[in-house]
Amino acid sequence: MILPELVVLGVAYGLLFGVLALGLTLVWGVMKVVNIAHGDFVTVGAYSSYWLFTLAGVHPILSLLFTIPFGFGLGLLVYLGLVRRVANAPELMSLFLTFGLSTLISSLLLNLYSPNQRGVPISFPSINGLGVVLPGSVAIAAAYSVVVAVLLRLFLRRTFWGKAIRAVTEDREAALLMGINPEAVSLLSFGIGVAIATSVGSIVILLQAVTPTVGGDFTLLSFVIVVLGGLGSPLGALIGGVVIGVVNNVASLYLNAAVTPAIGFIVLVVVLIVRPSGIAGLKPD
Amino acid sequence: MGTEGESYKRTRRLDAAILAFVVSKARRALGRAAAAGIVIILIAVAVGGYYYYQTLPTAPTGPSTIKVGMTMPLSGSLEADGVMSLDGLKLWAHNVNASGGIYVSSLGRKVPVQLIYYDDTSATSVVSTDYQQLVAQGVNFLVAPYSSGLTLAAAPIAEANHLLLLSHGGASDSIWTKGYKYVVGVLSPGSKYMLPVIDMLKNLNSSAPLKVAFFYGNDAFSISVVNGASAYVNSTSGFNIVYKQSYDESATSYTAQLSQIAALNPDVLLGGAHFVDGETIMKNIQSLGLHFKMVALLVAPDDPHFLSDLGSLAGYVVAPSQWESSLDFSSFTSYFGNITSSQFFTQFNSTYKMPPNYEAAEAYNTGLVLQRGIIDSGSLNSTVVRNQLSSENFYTFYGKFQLGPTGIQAGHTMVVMQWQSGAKKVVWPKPVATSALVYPSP
Amino acid sequence: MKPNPQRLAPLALPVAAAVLLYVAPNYAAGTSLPFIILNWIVLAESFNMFAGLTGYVNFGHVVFYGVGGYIGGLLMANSMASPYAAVLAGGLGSALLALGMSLPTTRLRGAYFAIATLSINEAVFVIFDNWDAVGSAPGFTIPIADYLPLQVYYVMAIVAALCVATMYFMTRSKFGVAMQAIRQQEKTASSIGVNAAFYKTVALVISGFFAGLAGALAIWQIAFIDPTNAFDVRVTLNSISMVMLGGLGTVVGPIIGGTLLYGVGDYLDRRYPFLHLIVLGVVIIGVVMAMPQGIVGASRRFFQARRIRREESEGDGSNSRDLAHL
Amino acid sequence: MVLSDVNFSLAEGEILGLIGPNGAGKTTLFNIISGMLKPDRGKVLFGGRNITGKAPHKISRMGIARTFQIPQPFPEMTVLENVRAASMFSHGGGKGRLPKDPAEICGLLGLGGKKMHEPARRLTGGEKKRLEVARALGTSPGLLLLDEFAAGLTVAETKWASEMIRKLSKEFGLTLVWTEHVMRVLMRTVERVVVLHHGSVIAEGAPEAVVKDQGVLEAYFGGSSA
Repeated sequence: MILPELVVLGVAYGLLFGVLALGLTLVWGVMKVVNIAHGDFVTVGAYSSYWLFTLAGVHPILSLLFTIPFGFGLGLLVYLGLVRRVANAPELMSLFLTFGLSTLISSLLLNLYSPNQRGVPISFPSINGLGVVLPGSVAIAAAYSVVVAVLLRLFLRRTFWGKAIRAVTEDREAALLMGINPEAVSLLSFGIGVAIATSVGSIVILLQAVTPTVGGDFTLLSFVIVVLGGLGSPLGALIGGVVIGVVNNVASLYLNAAVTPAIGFIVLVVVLIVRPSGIAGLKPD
Repeated sequence: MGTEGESYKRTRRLDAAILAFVVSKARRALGRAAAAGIVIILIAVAVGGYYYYQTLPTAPTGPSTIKVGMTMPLSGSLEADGVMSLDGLKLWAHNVNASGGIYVSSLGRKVPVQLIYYDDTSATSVVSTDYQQLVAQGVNFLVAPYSSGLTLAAAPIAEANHLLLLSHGGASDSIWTKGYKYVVGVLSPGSKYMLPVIDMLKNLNSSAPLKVAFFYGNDAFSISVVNGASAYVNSTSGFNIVYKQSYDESATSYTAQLSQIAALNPDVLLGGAHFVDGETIMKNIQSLGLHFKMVALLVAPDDPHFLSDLGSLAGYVVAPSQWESSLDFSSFTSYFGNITSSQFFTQFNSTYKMPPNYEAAEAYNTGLVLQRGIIDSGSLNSTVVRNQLSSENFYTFYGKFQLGPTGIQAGHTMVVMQWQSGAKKVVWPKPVATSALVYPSP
Repeated sequence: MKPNPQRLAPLALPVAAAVLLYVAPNYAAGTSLPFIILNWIVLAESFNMFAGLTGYVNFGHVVFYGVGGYIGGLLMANSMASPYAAVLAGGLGSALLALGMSLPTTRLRGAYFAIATLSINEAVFVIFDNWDAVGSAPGFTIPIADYLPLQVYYVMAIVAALCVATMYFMTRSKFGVAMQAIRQQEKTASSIGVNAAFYKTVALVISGFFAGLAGALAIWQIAFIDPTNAFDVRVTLNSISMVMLGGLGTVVGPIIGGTLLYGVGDYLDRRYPFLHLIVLGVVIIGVVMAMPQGIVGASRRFFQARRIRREESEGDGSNSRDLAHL
Repeated sequence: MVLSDVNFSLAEGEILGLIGPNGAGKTTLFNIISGMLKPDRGKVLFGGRNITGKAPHKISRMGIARTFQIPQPFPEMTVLENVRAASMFSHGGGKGRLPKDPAEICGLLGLGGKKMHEPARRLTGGEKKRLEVARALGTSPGLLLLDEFAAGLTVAETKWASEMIRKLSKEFGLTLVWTEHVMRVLMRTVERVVVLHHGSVIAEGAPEAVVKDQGVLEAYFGGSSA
């Protein structure tokens, strides 16, 4: 039974990249910053977990306890030092800045850690059920994604700052009138965005090896997912991730594996033509 | 609402007004553009002047160094390979210069080697620009960048300027089908990579035909490897190709395709492309709980990191290899170079704090080939050295060197290695094997 | 007479021509460095024609470069046309592609447009990567007989001059006013009779034409093409950086940005082959922090502020409001 | 916003007041007339021609100009450039009695002199409102749609606005439709009023008659319909 297996795999991978895209869409929604360096923060997280494992024997899942606060702190610093200057500036400006940041991060990693690929020799038993085999590491990735998504939803719905983030996403000026400090909201959401990226890095190192330049692929993937789901919509990002994951996996049944990556992009272009604001764009979550 | 005539006149008047507006704007803007133009010209002159002084002849009598020019992908998608190759060449230059340089008989003295290298960022447009500049800087010889695509971008410049271009990391056979005379291959071409693996399988003498699945990267190198291999498989009996597809190397997982392949129940999985994809394939195979009697991948298993990244997952994976540190050719006649495989391994490891892979050995060997050509021809002229190389036939620590008519490497042969209990073992061909093949893998 | 750089205006064109025609090919280490700088100027200027004027980020700019390169390259490789005709065909092919691309995409706003064009880039890459008739992933080469660096350089210089001139007339005409209006307030623009979709399409087509010429010329020079290089997203990102460094929407911005970014990058690569990208990253971040308007914008502000200060000191206090703003 | 059963006509040179509480559909109606929204049903006729669903730029060229409730000038252009841009693209279907010179139009709206060369983004709220009108006039329209022109203006400015509107109609023969949420100024200026509520016309007639209409009062001050 290949088809159900591919669908399950697609959903699992899609959830992880959906969560990654969640971090991007949060930043995008709040401050309209197009963060090209988003994927490079994944690389930073993956390298952190790699070194924690190699030098101190810390299991990558345990290293989440480090990469999450580390990413959050890094995000705050990057926001205060750099991104603050381009928040709400024209898109090209933030694009330019974060491209510079991306170049800086990947070339720093390259010079610090050499261009060699890094991976951790950890494996998990796979899960069998209903005739479907799900690799253990992929199951962990999916479980982690669900936890993050649920926590984030609770945060956005239940807490003051979460509500503030939603308010700023929907209408910055109205939020200002309501006494919300958009600057603080931007700071917070950038911190969360980067923390999500670095923590996804800790999971990614379980699935594959990384190199200093692998971040670009993650950025591209998150972009597509975010737009597919609709800008600034967390639920849309998850849906978009799952759609891309399933489409890519199922398409590989019928098409040459080298062609399948294009399917996601073609789906996106078609969706945009039919519905210019994405799948979930019309009902901001 | 206005007649046609009126509106026409109005349009005319408006157009005149626009024209006047445009002209007045243009005059002012021209002034501004001129000021900016002058700034640009100053920059251009400064850049021009800089290069003019760079290209001024430095010494009037004979070259003080042998200039070997190259670019390497030190950033971008091929950076890992580029750095490895550059390190190999740097080690060669270091060793040559430690002994005073290369003896050039036409000059009657030893001349030290100077490597001139730039980062081509894995982009052909930069390769093209940089090689032209290397030519303008008066290099004596050129070394190609890593990878077939980048080598193909450097080739026309070498050809047009009659400079020797030594290819150490461009394996695609297509490099030697274009009629370039100055492009010389040091490594075995792609079409020959998998042939010893297939010979080895044939030697197993299995009763039923072996079912083979090809799953490989969609790039010039991997395609030429698999095309060469599948043609060879088709020309011999005892094999049955059940699957043949290429994949996108930037994919984050191959679980979908691997599940499909496993459903076809092949004995042997052949393919791969580079580092990260090769490791991902192994991780996916393990996590899906799949088992093949043999997995043979390109490039990735040969890298020492393969073991540290994958641990026990690396077990019994097979790879074709250009070179292994256990190979010893020092007893072969016409052996060249003051270094053996194990010496190279030790020296590289202590210099760069990491073990060399075959890319580093290829690059070091490229230096040796150039050295041999210069010594035997006694000249620093690229054309003379190129002609000399066509008649050479010798061994180095890397293996045999002998050129085919187009400049393709015909003497060197691949070996097959297998990870056994955390160590790389050469398992084929039998005369150089350090261990027997474990098949089927447990 | 006060020294006034504007009085030197009539000299600028002949001097620039002399630099391009004589000085560069003879002294700047062959033709390759000036060639590639001109190539980047055309890529950046053509990006600027659309993005700088309309405010829409075409994230798939490299598609025009790559498709132009493929069309030109295929014609040259199969000796179906003279290289000059092949280059022109590359430009026209990309212009046609731009026309096709504009139909679905000009309806999209802001980031949606950017990502849709990025997706088109990826899709086109995969198509060429698997299309055997055009060489698929390994690409193809152009016969050595067509390898004529000096000719390519001169054609490149002419194309660059045409491209800058086109941008000049695009900004200094009714067309430029329409583009400004669309960029600043698209809804208002249509309310005063500006056909936004038409102008955006025309701008994209012209942008595609020049980027296609640049691609075909690059392939003529490199003599080899494969999908990885032809549709490299870094080409788009570099074009954006050059435009932003020089000044978005300005005519001379891409000239300055292209020359500086590639020139300085090349110099750094020569000196520090392992560190040049770190420096590039720092430079980009520094530019955004210090000169968000780019070099042209920053110098404009500088001169404006100086002029106002001079007028102030001459007793004309009427501009005090402007000064307060600056 | 939903509009239904909105039916009224305009005479040349007339000033029509379009009133109604917030959300009555005034701006939606303007968006439909100016082509920014396409109606599901119904027709917009202009000078006997059906202009329903035409693109905004085409409608502008036929001689219908509009202002926006929240001023949306081209922020980086000067006042004069804003008006000049308008005069470049629409050759207007108007009577031709309006001044053609952009500078003169600026003067007419009290944006002459030094003000003319100031970037639009630096104008005050009231000045931006006037620029809206100036830009609309730049297209030489026959019909001008004024969206909440007086909202947010000072008392003196409001008075000036009222005179301005009358002048546009009497002196230049412009036809005007003016919406306003606050009725007072409008009632003093216009000749005829249409009252919109929940997307329908609930009253139509001379200002004096309409103010006394029970339905209108209920719509504004709440009542049985609320």
